[in-house]
Amino acid sequence: MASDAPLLETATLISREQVAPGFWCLGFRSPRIARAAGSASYVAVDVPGVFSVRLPLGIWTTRDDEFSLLFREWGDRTRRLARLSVGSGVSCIGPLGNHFSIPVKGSTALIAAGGIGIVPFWLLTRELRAAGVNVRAIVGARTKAHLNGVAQLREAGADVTVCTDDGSEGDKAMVLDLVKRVHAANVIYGCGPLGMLRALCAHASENRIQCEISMEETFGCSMGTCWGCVVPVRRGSQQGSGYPPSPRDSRTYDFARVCVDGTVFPASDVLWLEAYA
Amino acid sequence: MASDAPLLETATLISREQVAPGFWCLGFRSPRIARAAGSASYVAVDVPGVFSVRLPLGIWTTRDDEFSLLFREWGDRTRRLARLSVGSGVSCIGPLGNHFSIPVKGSTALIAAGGIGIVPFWLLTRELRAAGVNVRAIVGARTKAHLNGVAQLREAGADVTVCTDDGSEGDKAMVLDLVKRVHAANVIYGCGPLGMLRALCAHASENRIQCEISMEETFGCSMGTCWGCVVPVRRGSQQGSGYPPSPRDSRTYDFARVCVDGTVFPASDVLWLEAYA
Amino acid sequence: MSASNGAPANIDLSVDIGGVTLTNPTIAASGCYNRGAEFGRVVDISAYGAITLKSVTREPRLGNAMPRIALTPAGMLNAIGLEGPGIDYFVAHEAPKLSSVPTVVIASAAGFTVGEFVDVASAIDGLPGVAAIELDVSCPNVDSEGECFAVDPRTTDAVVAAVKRRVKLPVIAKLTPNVADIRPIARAAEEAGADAISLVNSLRAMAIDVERARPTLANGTGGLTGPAIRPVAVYQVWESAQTVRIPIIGMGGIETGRDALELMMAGASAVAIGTANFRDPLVAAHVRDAIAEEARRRGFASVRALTGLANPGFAGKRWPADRRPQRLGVSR
Amino acid sequence: MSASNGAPANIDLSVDIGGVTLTNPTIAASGCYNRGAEFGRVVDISAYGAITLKSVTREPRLGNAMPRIALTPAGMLNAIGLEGPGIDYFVAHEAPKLSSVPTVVIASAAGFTVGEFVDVASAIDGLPGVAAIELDVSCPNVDSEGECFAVDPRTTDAVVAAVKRRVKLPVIAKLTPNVADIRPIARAAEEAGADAISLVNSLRAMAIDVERARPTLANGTGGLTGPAIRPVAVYQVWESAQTVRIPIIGMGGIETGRDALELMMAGASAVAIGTANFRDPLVAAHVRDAIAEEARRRGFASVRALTGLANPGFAGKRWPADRRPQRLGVSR
Ligand SMILES: Cc1cc2nc3c(=O)[nH]c(=O)nc-3n(C[C@H](O)[C@H](O)[C@H](O)COP(=O)(O)OP(=O)(O)OC[C@H]3O[C@@H](n4cnc5c(N)ncnc54)[C@H](O)[C@@H]3O)c2cc1C
Ligand SMILES: Cc1cc2nc3c(=O)[nH]c(=O)nc-3n(C[C@H](O)[C@H](O)[C@H](O)COP(=O)(O)OP(=O)(O)OC[C@H]3O[C@@H](n4cnc5c(N)ncnc54)[C@H](O)[C@@H]3O)c2cc1C
Ligand SMILES: Cc1cc2nc3c(=O)[nH]c(=O)nc-3n(C[C@H](O)[C@H](O)[C@H](O)COP(=O)(O)O)c2cc1C
Ligand SMILES: Cc1cc2nc3c(=O)[nH]c(=O)nc-3n(C[C@H](O)[C@H](O)[C@H](O)COP(=O)(O)O)c2cc1C
Ligand code: FES
Ligand code: FES
Repeated sequence: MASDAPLLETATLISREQVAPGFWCLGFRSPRIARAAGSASYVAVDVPGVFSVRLPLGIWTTRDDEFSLLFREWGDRTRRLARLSVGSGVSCIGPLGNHFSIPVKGSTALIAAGGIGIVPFWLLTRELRAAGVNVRAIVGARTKAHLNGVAQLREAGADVTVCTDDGSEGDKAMVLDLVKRVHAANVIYGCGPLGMLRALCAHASENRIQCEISMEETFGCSMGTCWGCVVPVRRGSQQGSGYPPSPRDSRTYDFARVCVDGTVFPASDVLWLEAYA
Repeated sequence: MASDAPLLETATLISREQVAPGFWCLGFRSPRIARAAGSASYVAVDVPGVFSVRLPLGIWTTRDDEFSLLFREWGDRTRRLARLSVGSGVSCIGPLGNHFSIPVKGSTALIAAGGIGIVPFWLLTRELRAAGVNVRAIVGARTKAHLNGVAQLREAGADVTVCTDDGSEGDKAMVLDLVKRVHAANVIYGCGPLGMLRALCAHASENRIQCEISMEETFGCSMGTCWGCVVPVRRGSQQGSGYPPSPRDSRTYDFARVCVDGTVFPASDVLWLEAYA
Repeated sequence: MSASNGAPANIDLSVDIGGVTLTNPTIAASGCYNRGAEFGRVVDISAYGAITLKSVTREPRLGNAMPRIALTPAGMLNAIGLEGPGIDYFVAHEAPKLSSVPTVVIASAAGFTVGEFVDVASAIDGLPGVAAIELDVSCPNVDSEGECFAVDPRTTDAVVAAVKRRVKLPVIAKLTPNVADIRPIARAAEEAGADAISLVNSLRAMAIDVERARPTLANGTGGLTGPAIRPVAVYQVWESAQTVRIPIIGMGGIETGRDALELMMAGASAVAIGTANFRDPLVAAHVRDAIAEEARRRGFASVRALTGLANPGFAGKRWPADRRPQRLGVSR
Repeated sequence: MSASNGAPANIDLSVDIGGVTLTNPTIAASGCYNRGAEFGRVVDISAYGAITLKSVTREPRLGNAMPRIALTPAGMLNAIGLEGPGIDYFVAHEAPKLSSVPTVVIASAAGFTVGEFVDVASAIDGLPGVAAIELDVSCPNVDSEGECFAVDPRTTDAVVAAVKRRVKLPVIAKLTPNVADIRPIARAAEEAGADAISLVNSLRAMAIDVERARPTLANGTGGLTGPAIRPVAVYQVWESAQTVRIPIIGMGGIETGRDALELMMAGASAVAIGTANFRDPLVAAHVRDAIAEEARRRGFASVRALTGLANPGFAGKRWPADRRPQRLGVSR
């Protein structure tokens, strides 16, 4: 799950498409970042304009010197990013974060993606297919408009099943319902809302299936310096801080930084504390 | 110098031209404001994006349902405004401010414009010409690139002489030097840097020529409520606050709000205090 | 599902501030709206539940030299210096126009001594069209080396108690955020008999004009307002709401309905809007409608149920408005 | 006219902070840069004249639950909660790596009692590669009802004086902006023997997640930083610079060279940059070059001439660095 040093590069916006109301796909020319990206890689984008900390966004697709971002218009930074005109230069740091691990040839991998959580899986599917791994994917969303990127995932070689909470596209089901029906998977990869990830981890642990999830938190620095993006992990796990236990808080877990220790964590290392409630 | 109630209107950006490095001319469709504008009218523009107070900009030209703004890229708000894409809607309040007064038919008016201070004079020239007044104009700037709008002023009917501080265009002279050479003027109108306005007012007063200047200050509300944009005027002058004298500060002058009491003031009412130094 | 004014129907928008009923919880902040006549040229100012007048001093004041305004990231600095005509002129020339204001009017009194506050507040008390008096205790206190009244519980108490003894109208104490701990100040205002508190006033701040190597404002220092300070306002309303039972008017950086809801959920019963008027003259209507919509979304009959919703220590819910505490006596 | 690093040639960029010479006046702020290894992956961190380490406590600390970060207009909130390994682990595992940092290293000590400060500072004193110790006196003081040390001159004095008695390295007292008046606090730090002060730490603030009706940060309140607070930082540096003669490290919302010059002209001898690194990892180089360029534009041989340039009451100019005052004795 290691990764090389990230790069600071000015990416040029070369395409800009509103793929659904509130959802955007932006293409950038950024040769060094595009060529270094792997599964679950993300970029930290400096959105031009009044100050804000860099915006972390997963790398969706890459081709030669280009990468694309697929994102929802959440708030200030994504709104401003979506309104840049083609030709603008945008400072990016990337690729950041670790990668999903790739199983042996001939295995079957199951991808579980909730909504915009599909982003890390285009690159993963390509890597898995290149390694001779079969890829099944369950992609779910609240409603049809929130379901984006399915065609590209299929093109990359995944066998995709779709579901929505309201049945407006595919099965009317939750991602986990469909995941439970797949019995052949040797490894599960998850990304999406916390509730989904939590249930997925529980499922994987009950059924003793290897599982890795890509996590999210509000980032400050995106570089590992501010300790703002931590998640609790099993004490002693490889990605945790490894600091000695504190006499004050009778620590039962470590914190790991999503930005540089992750974003990918083995499901068995992630703790689901009250804080997530 | 009165004016009607201003309007709140969403103006559509229809053209966008960089007329010189750091200088922009933006065209807007905004029927109600465009048709109500008069000399020295300005609009208060809500620049989209992160919060800032409205940006006051003089109305440069109007035609039917359209008006244009001519501005320098000063800082945050003008930079953001200049980067909007054509088709954007921008909330404007206007026309704001009072107007220059128009002399009797057959008089000769002299316009003295420093740099971007040319803005109020296109509409004024049209009004003067329509009233049968001869219009001479001296337009000066630091250097050639800062000299914008001269052609349009000529088209509107002004007899324009140009000068620059460095001689890169027209005479190498200050606006006031050329103003002093014009003896035929019945009235002088000024807009530009404070130093120039101050000297102009002194000249007009010495030579007992009627003179009006359009002033500038940092605006807060642009509507007359915050008292942030005041300039000192002769006590008792029509545009001053008219408040009773204060025992504490032994007031020798009144304050007037540039945004609603002005922006146009008779030169004889404006006081040039230390604060301007 | 919408009333003609854009707010959802069937939601009770009214709030009570110290016995004064506002049709909705939005208030124009002092110094930013006058009596509404200027903004009334472009919008319907009756969208506001109330407007607060610019603070009036006893003597006329010329105010500060210019520049009085500087722009800062997501905010602005001002140093107006309480320019104004003084209370006599106000009573004679401006007060008579207040009856025609189409919403509740709160007057604001400022002073540099306790006596000045009392004189101004007494002169305001009983003027037709004025529903309450806000005391801008964030002014410097000339009796105490120019320190601001509202940085000290004792001087806050002194002003509020002295005014309360003299006036019949409800009194709102407007507090400053420039303190290490707002709680003792809020408590002092409550115990001195304030019918409500409002906060925050502007943050002490300044900007330097680097080109000229001198302060941008002629006055040197000024007050920071606008969205930049909203997190400070939320914090201080939150702390105050755990401390006092009287209603809180929350303000500081409100630009949208979401922002106003932050302050209400932190513990404010009403919200005041200042600087945001300088961007969006329709802000009151937008904020009012968003507050009503949030109440509807949560199934509340009244927007009052939003007050303190995010604040588990909110004191107001344990203290009905009709059982306001007696003055407990602060050392003066 | 430019040296290879982008700064104008022939300008002396060095500054002296309590006897420590920095090659230029930019410092990475505590808690935002660690020992530079992370940002060192993308930029050359030797652009900084110094870096300040994350504050170390005596005991290991898990820190706060998440979310620990929230975004605000032109700024951000954080509530990390001083997560860290404690001083023993720091000395054993992290300190040995400091000698390889390609710039001056300032360590930062935090504590909840005077004794903790002394223990941490003593353990740091003499570590190879550490040039000075910053005391994060903005922590809550558990001996005094959790009030922050730096809101009271007496507790500020207590910490600084106790540490000064025990350590040989220069001591920098880092002050909080959450006070009504910074001057007595700055004076107390100077009189207690601090070799420099740094300010401002973050502003107490909070945000509410309106959707969920609860504070956005798990910790409830947090610290506001970034450009939004710059006008507050400029003001407090300005006031402090009129009060103390020891050097001031100014910080709070510096994003550009112009911003840094605001703080220097207000009275800072050096500037620290925190949150802006989270946008622009090259910020130190940009700020350094802009400071040098401003000195050149004004015909100064040294950037030191910019300090206090806009501040007519600047005390530092009457007090040469080699004639630092003796402790005058504050009532404790
Ligand atoms: C490593 C990483 C990779 C990411 N990749 C992507 C991606 O590829 N595509 C994408 O669309 N997003 C992605 N995100 C999420 C994105 O960075 C955040 O949503 C970010 O907060 C958006 O910034 P903003 O300024 O637009 O909105 P903000 O102002 O930060 O948020 C606006 C509002 O939306 C809410 N909100 C923000 N993010 C979320 C969320 N994730 N879930 C629920 N509510 C939320 C906030 O609470 C707030 O109320 C990623 C995040 C991380 C950490
Ligand atoms: C009624 C009125 C009409 C105006 N009309 C025009 C117009 O038609 N065209 C135009 O270009 N400008 C005009 N201005 C000036 C313009 O509104 C200001 O320059 C404004 O400050 C620019 O905003 P900003 O946010 O881009 O820059 P700011 O962030 O406000 O300023 C950036 C920097 O430039 C400096 N600066 C700003 N304005 C000036 C100035 N006028 N002179 C010298 N230094 C300055 C500031 O000190 C600051 O350092 C007008 C101003 C008023 C009050
Ligand atoms: C230009 C201006 C003038 C102000 N004048 C006063 C005043 O006279 N009295 C007062 O109590 N508050 C005054 N204030 C403070 C506001 O009422 C309000 O408390 C502050 O601006 C914070 O709210 P905001 O961020 O919504 O503007 C003034 C604010 C501004 C911007
Ligand atoms: C994420 C984060 C963590 C911080 N941690 C510390 C700390 O441990 N000790 C300290 O003295 N200051 C800490 N600070 C405060 C900064 O050092 C600095 O004083 C403050 O952020 C203001 O500067 P800025 O606006 O440039 O960020 C922290 C700031 C941030 C943003
Ligand atoms: S975002 Fe700063 S450590 Fe992860
Ligand atoms: S800008 Fe507010 S009164 Fe003129």
